Formats: sequence, C-alpha cells, structure tokens
Amino acid sequence: MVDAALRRIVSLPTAAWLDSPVPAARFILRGAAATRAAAGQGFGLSLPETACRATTDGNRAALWLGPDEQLLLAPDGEAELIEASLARALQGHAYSLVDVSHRQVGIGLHGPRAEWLLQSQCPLPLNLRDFPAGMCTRTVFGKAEIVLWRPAEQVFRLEVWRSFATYVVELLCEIDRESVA
Amino acid sequence: MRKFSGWTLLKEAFGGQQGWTPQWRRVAPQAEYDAIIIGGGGHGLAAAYYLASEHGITRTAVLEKGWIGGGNTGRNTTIIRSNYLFDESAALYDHALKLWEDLSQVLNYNVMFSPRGVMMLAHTVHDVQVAKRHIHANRGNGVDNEWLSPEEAKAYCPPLNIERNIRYPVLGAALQRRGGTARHDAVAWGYARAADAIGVDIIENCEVTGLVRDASGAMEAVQTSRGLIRCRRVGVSAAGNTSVVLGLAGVRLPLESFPLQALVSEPVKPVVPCVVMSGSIHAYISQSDKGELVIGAGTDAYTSYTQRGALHVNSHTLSAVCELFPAFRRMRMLRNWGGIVDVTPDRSPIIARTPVPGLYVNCGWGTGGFKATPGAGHLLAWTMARDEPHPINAPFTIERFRDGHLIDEAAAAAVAH
Amino acid sequence: MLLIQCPYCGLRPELEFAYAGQAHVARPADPSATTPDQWTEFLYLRDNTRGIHAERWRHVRGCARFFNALRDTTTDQFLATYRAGESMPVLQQAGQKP
Amino acid sequence: MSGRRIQQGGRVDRSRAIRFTFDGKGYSGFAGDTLASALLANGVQVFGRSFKYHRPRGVIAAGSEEPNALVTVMRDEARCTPNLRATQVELYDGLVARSQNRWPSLDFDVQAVNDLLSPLLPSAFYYKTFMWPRAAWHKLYEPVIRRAAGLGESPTLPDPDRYSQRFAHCDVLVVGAGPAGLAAALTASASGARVMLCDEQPEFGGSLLDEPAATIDGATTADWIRDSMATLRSRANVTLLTRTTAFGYFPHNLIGLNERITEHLPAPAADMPRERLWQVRAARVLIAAGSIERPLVFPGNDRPGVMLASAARTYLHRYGVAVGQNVVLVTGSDAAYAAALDLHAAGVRVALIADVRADATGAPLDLARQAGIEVVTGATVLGTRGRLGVREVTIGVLARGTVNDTRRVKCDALLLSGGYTPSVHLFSQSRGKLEFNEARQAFLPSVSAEPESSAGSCRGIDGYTQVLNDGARVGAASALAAGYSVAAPEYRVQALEFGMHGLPGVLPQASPLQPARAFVDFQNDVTSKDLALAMREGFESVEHIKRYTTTGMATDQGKTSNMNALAFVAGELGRTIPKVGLTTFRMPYTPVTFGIFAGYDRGDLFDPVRTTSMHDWAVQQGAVFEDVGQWKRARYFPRSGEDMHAAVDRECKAVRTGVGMFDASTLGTIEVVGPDAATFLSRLYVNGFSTLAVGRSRYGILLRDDGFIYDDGVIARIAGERFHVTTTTGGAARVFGMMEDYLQTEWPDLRCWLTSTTEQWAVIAVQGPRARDVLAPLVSDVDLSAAALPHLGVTQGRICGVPMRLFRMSFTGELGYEVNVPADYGLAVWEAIHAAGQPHGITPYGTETMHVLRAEKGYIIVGQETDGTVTPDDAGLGWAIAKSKPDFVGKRSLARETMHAPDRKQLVGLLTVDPKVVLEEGAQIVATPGQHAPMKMIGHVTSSYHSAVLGRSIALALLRGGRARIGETLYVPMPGGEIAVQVTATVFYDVEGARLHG
Repeated sequence: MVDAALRRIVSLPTAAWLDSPVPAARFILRGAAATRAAAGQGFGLSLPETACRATTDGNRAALWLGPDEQLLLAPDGEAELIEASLARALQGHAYSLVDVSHRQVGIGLHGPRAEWLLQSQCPLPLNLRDFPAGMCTRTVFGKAEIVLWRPAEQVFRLEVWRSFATYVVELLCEIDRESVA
Repeated sequence: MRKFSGWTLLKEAFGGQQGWTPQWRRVAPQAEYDAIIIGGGGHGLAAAYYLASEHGITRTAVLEKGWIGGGNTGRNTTIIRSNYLFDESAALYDHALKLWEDLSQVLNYNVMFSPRGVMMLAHTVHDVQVAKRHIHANRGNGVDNEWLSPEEAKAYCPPLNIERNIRYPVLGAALQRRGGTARHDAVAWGYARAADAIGVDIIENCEVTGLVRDASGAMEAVQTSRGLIRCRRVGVSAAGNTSVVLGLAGVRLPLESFPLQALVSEPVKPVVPCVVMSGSIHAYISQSDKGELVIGAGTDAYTSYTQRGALHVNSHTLSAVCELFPAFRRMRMLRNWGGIVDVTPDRSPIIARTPVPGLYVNCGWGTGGFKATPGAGHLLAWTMARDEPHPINAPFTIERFRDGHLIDEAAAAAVAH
Repeated sequence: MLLIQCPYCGLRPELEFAYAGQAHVARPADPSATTPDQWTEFLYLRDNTRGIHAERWRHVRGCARFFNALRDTTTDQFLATYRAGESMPVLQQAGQKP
Repeated sequence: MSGRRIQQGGRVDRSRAIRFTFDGKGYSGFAGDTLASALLANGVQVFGRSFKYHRPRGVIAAGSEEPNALVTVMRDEARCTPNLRATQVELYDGLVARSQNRWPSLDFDVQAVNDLLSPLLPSAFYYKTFMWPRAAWHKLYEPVIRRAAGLGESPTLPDPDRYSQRFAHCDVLVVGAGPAGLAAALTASASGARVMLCDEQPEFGGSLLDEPAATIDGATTADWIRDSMATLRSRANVTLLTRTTAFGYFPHNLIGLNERITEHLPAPAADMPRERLWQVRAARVLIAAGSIERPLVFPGNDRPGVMLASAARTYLHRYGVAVGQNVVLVTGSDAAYAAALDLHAAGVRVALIADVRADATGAPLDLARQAGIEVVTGATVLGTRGRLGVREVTIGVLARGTVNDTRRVKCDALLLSGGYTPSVHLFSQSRGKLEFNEARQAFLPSVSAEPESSAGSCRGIDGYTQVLNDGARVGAASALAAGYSVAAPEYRVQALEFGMHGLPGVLPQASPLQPARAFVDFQNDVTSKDLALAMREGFESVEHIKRYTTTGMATDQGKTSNMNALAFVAGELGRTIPKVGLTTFRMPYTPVTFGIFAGYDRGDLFDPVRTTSMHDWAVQQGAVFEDVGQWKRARYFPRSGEDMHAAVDRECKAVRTGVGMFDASTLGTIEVVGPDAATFLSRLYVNGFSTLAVGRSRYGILLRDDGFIYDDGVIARIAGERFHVTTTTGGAARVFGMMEDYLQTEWPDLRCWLTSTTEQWAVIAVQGPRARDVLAPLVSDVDLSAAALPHLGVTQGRICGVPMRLFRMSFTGELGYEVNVPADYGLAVWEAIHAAGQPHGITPYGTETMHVLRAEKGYIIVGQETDGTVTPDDAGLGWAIAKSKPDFVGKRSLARETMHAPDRKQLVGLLTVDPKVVLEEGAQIVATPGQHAPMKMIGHVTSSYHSAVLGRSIALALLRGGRARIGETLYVPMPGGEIAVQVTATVFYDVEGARLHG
C-alpha cells in the first residue's frame, strides 16, 4: 500500500457552498456498446446508455461522456480492485481502460447558490428542466473544460483536470462575491 | 479632374462649395473593354488605376455588385505594415508600403496615411524569439523593424500596461516605425476618382453572374446583371467572394472565407499614439483621427458569408485589450461589424494567372488585405497587362500549394516546446 | 454564439464546439497513387460554398465526437446535423441543393 | 439662473434633495432626477459642444437617443467615464460631472472658431487638402485634427471596478418595458413560460410614465404600473431587469444585455459589480422597443433650448421640470400637440404652434385653439436666434414655393416633432427584413430571420389601447410558440393622445441658399448642405453618403437623424425612401462598456494558470518561471547573486558532471489502447511501431498531411495493446484532436482509443551520470541496470512505494530517466529524489538548461527549429522515417519534388569564430560579408546558447543547402557588424552518443 501521506491533493480556496476535494478512483472506459454491458457487470453498476446521464449505485458512479466514453468513479483505494475486476469481465473485448484518478479533481458544490454560481460562466441551461438531477456532461466553465454532474437538485460535482482546478474554484469564488440581488 | 487642394477648397468656400462635381462618373457598361476588374474594393480600384496609368489600358471597367469600397475596404482596422517574416512576403508588403507613402500626392486625395508606428508585443520567451527573427529578417530585407524593451514600448505607447504581475506580461515589442494607418474609405474613393479621370469606367450595382469562355477555353466575356460585356482580360479581386466568382469559370482555389470582426469605441481625445498588436493574446488596437479606438483580432472559427461574428469572439478581443490597457475597461463599444476574409492554407495571398487564359486573380489576403491595397492593385495590373507576374508576386502562385512552396507566415509564429 | 444540434447530445452552445472544415473530403485510400493535382485537391481545395455547406464540427467540449452539418453560410442557420459516416441528408426545400 | 422646476408633479422624490456639481458649479436636484432633468431644473441650457464646429448644444431628448448632452462623470480619479448621456445619468449625492470638447469653458470655447470657418470645412474637406508637403499630414495636420476631434477624455488609471457576466435561458425575452412590453410580459408569464423582461430605464413603464392623466381599465397609469410590477414580481418564472439595455441580437436567438448595477448609487458596495453582461438564449424574443421622436431640420435647429416635444413632456411629467416658460412648438405630427397642451396646463406659455402640414386639422388643433394657443398650419422655420440658447424663432407660411407671413416669435424653448421612428434596431440586427410603410413613412419589421416578434409602436402600432393589446397578443403568441398556452387580455386606455404619423426630412425653404445651417446629425455636425455636397460629388449610395458626411456615425448612431437624412437624400435624388435604402443597423444599440466583455478575465483569471504538482516547490526555491501556453514552467533556479546566465551554466554543468532533475510534467501524454493501437500509431507517425517491443520506446515524429513537422515525442509500448505517447507541451491538445480526427473519421474501423493522461502523471526527469545512483535506493520492483533497462527502455515498478512508469530516456545526452508517478504523488516523490540526490549534488534545472543541453546534442525543439515549413529531412531526422511503410500521414507530400530540392533549408550547427560571441536567436545568415539591405539571406539561427561544458557558444540554424555547406565560413549580420561563423554538424557534444548509454 502507498503511504497516504505522500498524496497531495491540489489545495483550493474554501467556501460554505464548496466541498473540499476528496481523492477518488477514476477510470476512463472506452469501447463499443457490447463492452459497456460487460463492463457494467465488472463494475457492479450498469453503465449509462443514455447520452449525458449518470448511473450510480452506492458510492460508485458511471458518467456518460460520449458514445464510447464513460467516466467511472469510485472511492479512493479501489482502483486496483476495479482494474482487476474489469479486466476479468472484459476478457475478449476490445476496449481501453485508463486510470485517471490523479488527472482530475472532484469539486463539489451544494446548496441553493450552486446553480446560480455555475450559470454565470457555464453556457448550458442549468435549470432543473434542462439539466435535471442525474445529468452529466463535459462542458465549459469560463475558460476551463469541466465535466459537470448533478447528482441531486442542489448538488453539483465538477470533475476538472487538476491544473484547471484552481482557476475554476477561484472563478467561482470571484462570482460568489456578487450579491444575488 | 478638379484638383483637390487647400486653395480650391478656399475658392469653393466663397461659392458655398457648389462647384464640386462627381468624383467618378456614373456610367452604364460599354459592350466591350480591354480589361475588366471584378470587385470594386480598394484592391480592384487600384488595379484599374494602374492598368490605365502605368500600362495604358484605359478601356478598363471595374464591376462592383454593390457600392465601391463596401466590402473589406470599408470594414477593416486600417493597419499598414510590412514587417513580414519571409523574404517573399516582406518584398510584397514593402512594395505596398512604399506606394502608401506618397499615395495621397499621386492620387491627389488625402488618404491620411499616418506612419505612426506598428508595435507588436511579445509576451513569452517564444514570442521574443519570433519577434527577433522577424526583426533580423526584416532588416536584411531593408524593412525597418526594431526591438523595444517593455519600458521603451511604454514610452512609445503610454497607456500600455507593462506591469510584471499580469497574466501575460509584456516582455518587449517589435516596432516598425514606417507602419501605421490610413483612412480606408478615402483609399477606395481616391483610386476611383483617379482611375475615372483617366478613362476607367466604375460601374456600381453590377453583379457578375457568369464568366464566358471561348472555344479555346479562354476568357471571352463577362455576364452581368447589367448585360453581357465582352472582355478577354479579366481580373478577379473579390476578397471573401472570390471562390463564388471563380466558381463561375469552374476554377477552384485553396480558399476559405471567414468572418472577421472589428469594433470601435466612442471617440475620445488622443490616447493611443500608435498601432499595438498582440499576436499571442489576440488583439490589436489603434486610434482613428476621429478619436475612436479601433480594435480587432483574428477571424471567427467557421466559414461564413454573413458579415457578422460571434459575441464571444468580441469578448475575447476586449478581454485582451482590457488586460493590455486596464484604463479602457470604462471605454464603451460604439460599433461592431464584420467582413468576409478569404484565407489560404499558408495565410499568404495569391496574385496570379489562373488555369483559364485571360483570367487573373488577386485573393487570399486573409486579415491582411488593407495594408496591401496599392501593392496588390499594382501587381495585379502588371500581371494582367503582361500576362506574367511581376518578380514580386511571382512566388504567390496557385501552383505553390501543389509544389509545396508555401509561404507560411502563420506557422512561423506557432508555439510548441 | 451559435446553437448547434450535436447528433449525440442535442442542442448545445457553440462554445463547446470546434469547427473542422468541409465535410466529405475523404483522405485517399492510397495517397501514393494520387497525382500531384489529386493530392493538392485533397490537401487544400475546398468548396468554400456561399449557401448550404456540408461541414464538420467536433463537440470537443461535450461528447468529443466529430460530426457533420449542413449550414447556410449566408445566414448561419443549420439545416441538419448528422453523424460522421452517415450520408448527407437530402433537403426537402426546393431550390436548396447541398 | 431661473429655476424651471414646477410646483408639483413628476415622479421625483421632492423630499430627498441631492447635491451635485457640473463643471465645478454646485447644484441641487431630487432623487429620481437624471443629470439632464436636474440641470434643466436649474435653468442650465448649454450641456456641451458639438464635435466639429464646437457649437453650443443643449439637451434635445430625454433618453438614450440623446445626441448632444454628453458629459464625463467622475466618481474618483480612477473612475472617470467619458461620453455619458446626461439624459441617462441618474443623479446621486455628490455626483461630479463635467462637460466635454470645449476649452477653456462651455460658454466660451476657443475652437468655436471652427464654426466661423465652416464654409471652408464642408463634409470630408480633409480628403481634399493637407497633402503637401508629404510628411506634413502625419507630423503637422493630423496631430491638430486629432486633438480637435474626440469627445471626452479616456480614463488613464486602471479601472478598479468589477464587471460581471451571466448566461441565462428563457422561453420569452421581452425587450422593453413600455406599455407593449409590460402587457406582453404579464400575458406570457401568466402561461407559466419563463419570461425575462428588460428595459434600459431605471423604472419600468416606458412612455406610460409620461402619462399621469391616462387610465388603463380605469386605473391611473401609476397604479397600473405598480400593480403590474407587483404581479410580475410575484411570479417565480419572471426575471426583471431594469437599467438593462438589449444591445445586440446574435444568431440563434442569443441576445446581449448590458445591465448597469451600481452607476446610480452614491457609494456602491465594494464587491458589487459595476455592470453585467447577460447572454440570454431565448426560445422567443419579443421586441417592444418603442419608437423615437424625430426632430425637424431647418436653419438653426441646433440651438440649446431646441428639444423634442416628447422630451419636453417627459421632463414635465417624470421630473416636474418645465423646459421653458415661453415655448414654441414646431410639429409635423399630431402627437406633439399633447406636449403643448400639457405644458399649457402646467402654466407654461405656449407662444405658437407652427404645424408644418398645410392640411393639418382635427382634434389636436381644435383642443389647442380652445386652450387659447395660436396654431399656424403650412408653416416653416426660417431660422432661430440666441447665442447660448434659443431666444427667437422666425416662422413663415409656405405656399406654392414662397414664404409669406414671416414673423419672429420670442421663445425660450423650441419644441420639435417630425413624428416617430419605430425602433427596429434589434429586429434589423437579427437580419429580419424591413419594409417601408408609406402610410407611416417608416421602416417596419416584415420577415423574421430568427424566432422573434415585435409588438407595439416599434412595429408601427399607434395608440395606447392598441399598443397594450398588441403586446398582450404577441406575448401570448410568443408563449404559445415556446410551448405555453394563455389567453391575451383586452385593455382599454383613456389618454390624451394623437397619431404619431409625421414627416421626415428637411423643412422646405424659400431659397435653397440659407446662410445658417440646418443640422441633420447634431453630434457630428452634419447639415443638409453636407448631404447635398456628397450627392453633388457623386455619392449616391446611402452607405457612401453616410461615410462621406459621417451622418449617423456619432455615438447616438443616428437614432434621431437617420430617417431625416434618408428622406432628404431621397428627395434630392428624386427617389423613394425604400429605393434609397437604409444603412445597416449595427451592434450595439447603445454604447457598451468594454469591461463587461472582459468580465472576470483579469489578473490570474484572464487565462487559467496551469501548474504542475511540483510548482509550489519550485516557487519556494526561487525559480524564475516562463509562460508556455497556459503553463507556468520553471525556467531556471537562480541562487543568490546569480543571473540567468550563471544559473544556467551551473545547472548545465551539474547535469553533465553529476545529476540534475527537471519537471517534465507539462509535456502532453496520451494513452493509446486497443488491439489496433500499433497500427494506428504507425499510420500516424513517420516511424514504425508494429515492431516496437513491449518495454521499449521510440522517438516519434508527427507530420501533418502536408509533410511538415507538426509535433514530436516519445512513444513507449507499455503492453501489447497499450502505448504511452508523449507530445510537446504546446502540442498536447492539438495532437490529441488530430489523433481523434483520424481515428473517428478516416479510420473508424481501427479498434483503439485515446485517453489524455497529461495530468495523470507527474514527470520527473533525472539526468546525468549519477542519475542511476540517485534513483536506485528509491525504486522497487525495477532493475535499473543498463542491461535490464537500456536506453529507450521502459518499465513499471514503484518509487517511494508509489506506482511508477519509468522511462530510460534522455533529452540531455546523458544517462537519464523519466519518472512518471500519479500526479498527487509528484511532489513527495520529487522531494524524495531531491533528498536522495543530495550526496550526488543533485541540481534542479529549468527549461533554459534543458534547451542548452539538448542543443549541445543537436536535438530539435518543435516550434523553435521548426516553423511549419520544415520536413523531417530538413531537420536532419530523415533517419526516423520508416521507409517500408506504404503510407503515413504526410508521406505523400514528402514525395513532392520540391521536398528534396538541394537548396532547402536544412538544420546545421554554427560555431562562431569568436567562441565568446553568442549569436542572437533569429539572426540571419549570409554567405558573403559586406552586404547591404536587401541582403541575400540564406538561413537563420534557430537556437543559440553559451555551452558551459564546451566553454564556448553554440548555435543551431536552418540554412539553405546547409549540410553541403558544413565547413564553410558564413556571416551573421548584426547592427554592430558581422559575425563570422563556421557551419558544422548539429551535434556538438559526445558525438558518438556514448554517454546516454551509460
């Protein structure tokens, strides 16, 4: 096992509506439709077939990013386990599974201001009609690319490449300085 | 042609300015011309002027589908410079710059050429390398260009922000003092008036609808919204619409037409004394004689003939301007407009014969057409008159794309490592 | 900022997309067998249509797929979008030919 | 000066007096005043000087169409805003405003001499003169003209204010909250549709605010507006934006709004943004922009005190200000009679109504006459008098070309109305088609280009009842089009109102040659004579006339002048107005602050600052950074007293003689996985990869199909179907995109997939003869021996217990490794290596040292040795091309004849004859000394450094026919003289390459 003390998560500004980033196991799975069905069995969660939707089960989630691209999220420390079980489940399939646990930072936003903060610099409509709970997609926030996932009505999770995380959070904090009125 | 001068203006003052006559005649097309230029922008009008004045081909017509100078001539940011990297480009643009220098006198029309200097900023180590390469290459070619430290750049342009703590601080600048600006509309009108005076017919509201070829395949006539006009020597100078016009003769060129936006602020008293350009954060700015800040950037992302661009492209440009000139955040955008620029794969123009005998083209100027106006017209006229290129435009052929002789000014500035 | 129908994700803002040039310009299967003119055609010659233009976009900040679109370059209105590999849709309106 | 505030009325709060200054003089106004209304109330008539002739000008309008009353407002030294319309500046306590374009003072302006010289200065006079001598334009004339031009002064200090941006989406965006817009918003929002309603004014209501006496369904307008606002505010599906201008209509129903948030506040909170940009995407746009009254054009129509009739009414009803005590109305429309009647009722003497229509008749005239106001029909205005304000107007009656009954009428305000011009700006920006309506003498919206509709007077609807009902109907229709259903209510309005029809153009005169000038465009000082001159000189296209005379190009964009200019031109040319045509309506509707476009993009938020896992460590060590794309990279690590040269020398020596460490995390990394991964890479890169063994890597060159070098990197086979591909830092995104492009569209049959892993890995290069010694104690599950892990070998194992991909590779020419660990571990591993390397003198080095070391070895940097015109062979990399492959990207282009021409620029080394001289990068090369420009340049220096290990300078260059010139002496011309150089091979150090196999 790796000494946990060696791990340094990107340090970010804090705010009441912001969760501190938590390490996670992350994979990008790419492959044909048949792969997804098999991978779902290996991951213990059927992978989303609907565009821009996530499936979740307990603390695992699978996010549809593209027709052949899924982001798998699981608690930190499960990476080796997942890699092994997916390898077993996908025996004989052509696919690509790449560990991106450290590539990106999970930024959680919660509360009634979350949507308002994001809508400032995200061009997608984020109201519940257009962006319901369960929706996820790659998009932009200011000048950064993000994966935006809304697990619940007042909860957002941004998956951001690590070198953009500071920018994204500082921009959110800058927007937060404005009064809502 | 009634001479323009302070004296004639004074004389007219006593007559209520009643004595002026049309600057160019309003004529119907004749049945036949020795030369036709399609496109009544600055380039086309200049070509017609030089065909008549330097090559004696006075039976020349300029066909313009709308009003002259209404395309990119009237829609650009009027920057003039010749500090291009490659020998071929430097020769081409400096040829134009030299013509600019006495154009007002030659045309007897004040085109307000103002060599106030063009300063190109460097923000990174790589930018500095590229700028210095330009400076050395330019000097070798006899084109003025010099390196300024950030402090010297600020002395030349006082509102420029050279603080080190900004995102992309200014590390220095390349300055071409001979570069500057001119009054865009005056260029079109000045050439039109001068060409008209020596016999050129300038025909507005005349859209070309067909290019007619004889049995041998050579140019024979031009079909227009105002009738068929016979002519065996036709030059196309139609900027963003070049592909459409040449398509009438079945000629395809490596061109794509993109929107290019520009904007001006409300007029203010003099504050920006020169032209400032930043390639790496995408903006350029100068101030017109009227006092408006004139601002532009690169093209929009997708091909379009709509003559308008996107709001986010504007935002990007103004972000850069506000970063370089933080006092201008309170300035206000007065007018925004778009042109259609035709872009070649190597971002260098084509002034050449086409595969159709008697059909010539001047195109592909991308974002750099205005500065070339006199030179492009001069070289197109030469090429049409002699059926062979001038040495300066000889490299700017269509065939260079097939043969790989690209003159790639854009790639030369690309960044990696 | 245009609004573009991604064939996978639906209507999305232009900020998520990258324009990728004329569509249906296939790379020759055997480039070495092409003549210089054929190769030049593939590399550089484009229709630059004034009117309905078949073009490629990539939903680079979305599903990341390249896809094709028919857009009127005189109005910037999209007439159709379709997946890469699909053939160009036939437009119903009279007088419109791709 | 006489006060003009009437005893009661208006919507200002008379209980709250507000102090302000104008040109240093203190005044008092009320809360709710604009600067214009407050100054008028104080009897001020001169607000500014015109652009060209510096004529004194007053306010002529009450809204955003005002052309004259431009002022600079100074909140503090850094917060000066020029060119604001006094009619839109809301009064706050302590407001400081200054007039513009005058010296030394507003009442006495030296440059007013231009007015006397006006016969010499017709439109476009500058094109005809200032040409001799040649240099004089730039040196003499232009500076004078530039100083005379311009309006206010640009701010000079950095703007400390904040600017905000938001995206928004709605079903119906209603632009304009006058009667039509309010009715539309009420109706549409009742359907449940998400409605946004914006208006440029501080208060919703539009023209209803000028109608205190009118009733809507029995309620006073004030009550109706209040109740309507309460209803709208109570609806969660409604967003209300006051002080918000819809300035631009962009494709696909995107509307740009400019919201002014703090400008009206005396002391805005520090965090409040000053203004905000809204980018609203609406399913339907409903334009209810109203219409703007036109002035009339006659000699002397620009004196202070001359004002639109509707503006006089607004000042009266909204601000309780009578614009004069003895007024004359000149009108071509019925509507303006309301202004005269209301002023009369407020106790103002209306000396005369001069109706320019010979056939004017009906209710408005009857009412005026009943009130005892004299009305003359068929009138024209021959001139006005009054130096700093109108004092007298000369009226005549025109019949069959002659003017009779000429008389002078004293007045202190002259009200004008030529009828109303519908505001079709946004509609036209949307590319909708306009059609000229003969009856209305106006262009009206015809065919839409976007999902939008117009309602109310901006589409020619006349009369409050009709306008409200039109708003309601179009509001319901817009909601329906967006998928919501609602019935439109019917409104009934009782008001004193008359038709808005009018007549644009210049009032007929007895003789065409009047000494005084009739102004069409007030701000730009364009007169009817200027327009005539343009036509005389052959400018007949309306766009030409606009550009030649500058009519309509002032900061008001011709809101009050364009129709008059057009009608005049049409009349002179003998054409109809639609035949002459309109000039283009361009974004923005009113000027928009740059700051809102920049928004949050300032400082570090201007562009993301990308840093690696080890960045903070480098900062602590005092590294100097350079920007490479968005990344910050450590350039060198100076110790105290060292300059860059000294630091780099030390760093270089450390790597050559001991060991150095370098953060290579910014290089792009792409994981290519799948059964066809090797095939894919072989088709893409010039090299072959099918034969690359697992555990081995290869230097790869990527071309575009044009044959020129696009990127390079190292490609390692991690497993049979898994490759780890690196790219340049700047190329990471574009190479990834290019790969996806080929994979998705050219070779969709290939079964392999890409994942960007640039940010997954922290990459630590450990380079130098002691590199193995440093790493050995830290790694596990790895054999570092040369036999087990030779040059270009790749393995996986652990370092500090952390999983690692270990590359044996070298961009320095020394024994070297690149340690790849998951990025969150990067700093810890870096620190561990640094600690472990202390006994070996390990030295962190930056990009500058990296550049020197690789140059000593002749390794290229894409973007420095290449510039988009360099082939592999040019760069001396022809060896990398797999000759046996039938195809790869760029191969066909390399077969072109010119790609093999012997005089192509080829990469060579250069050694200065004087070893101490370091060439300048970018310097040019000539074959023979003593040339003057233009020189025959045969190449340029791409890289140049002092080499510590060689004790001399070295350089790389691209040189025509370079490889055949090795051994020749050439020259580098510099401003200080020529530098002689010898052409050499590209490798300067360890030519045999023994060291990297150590």
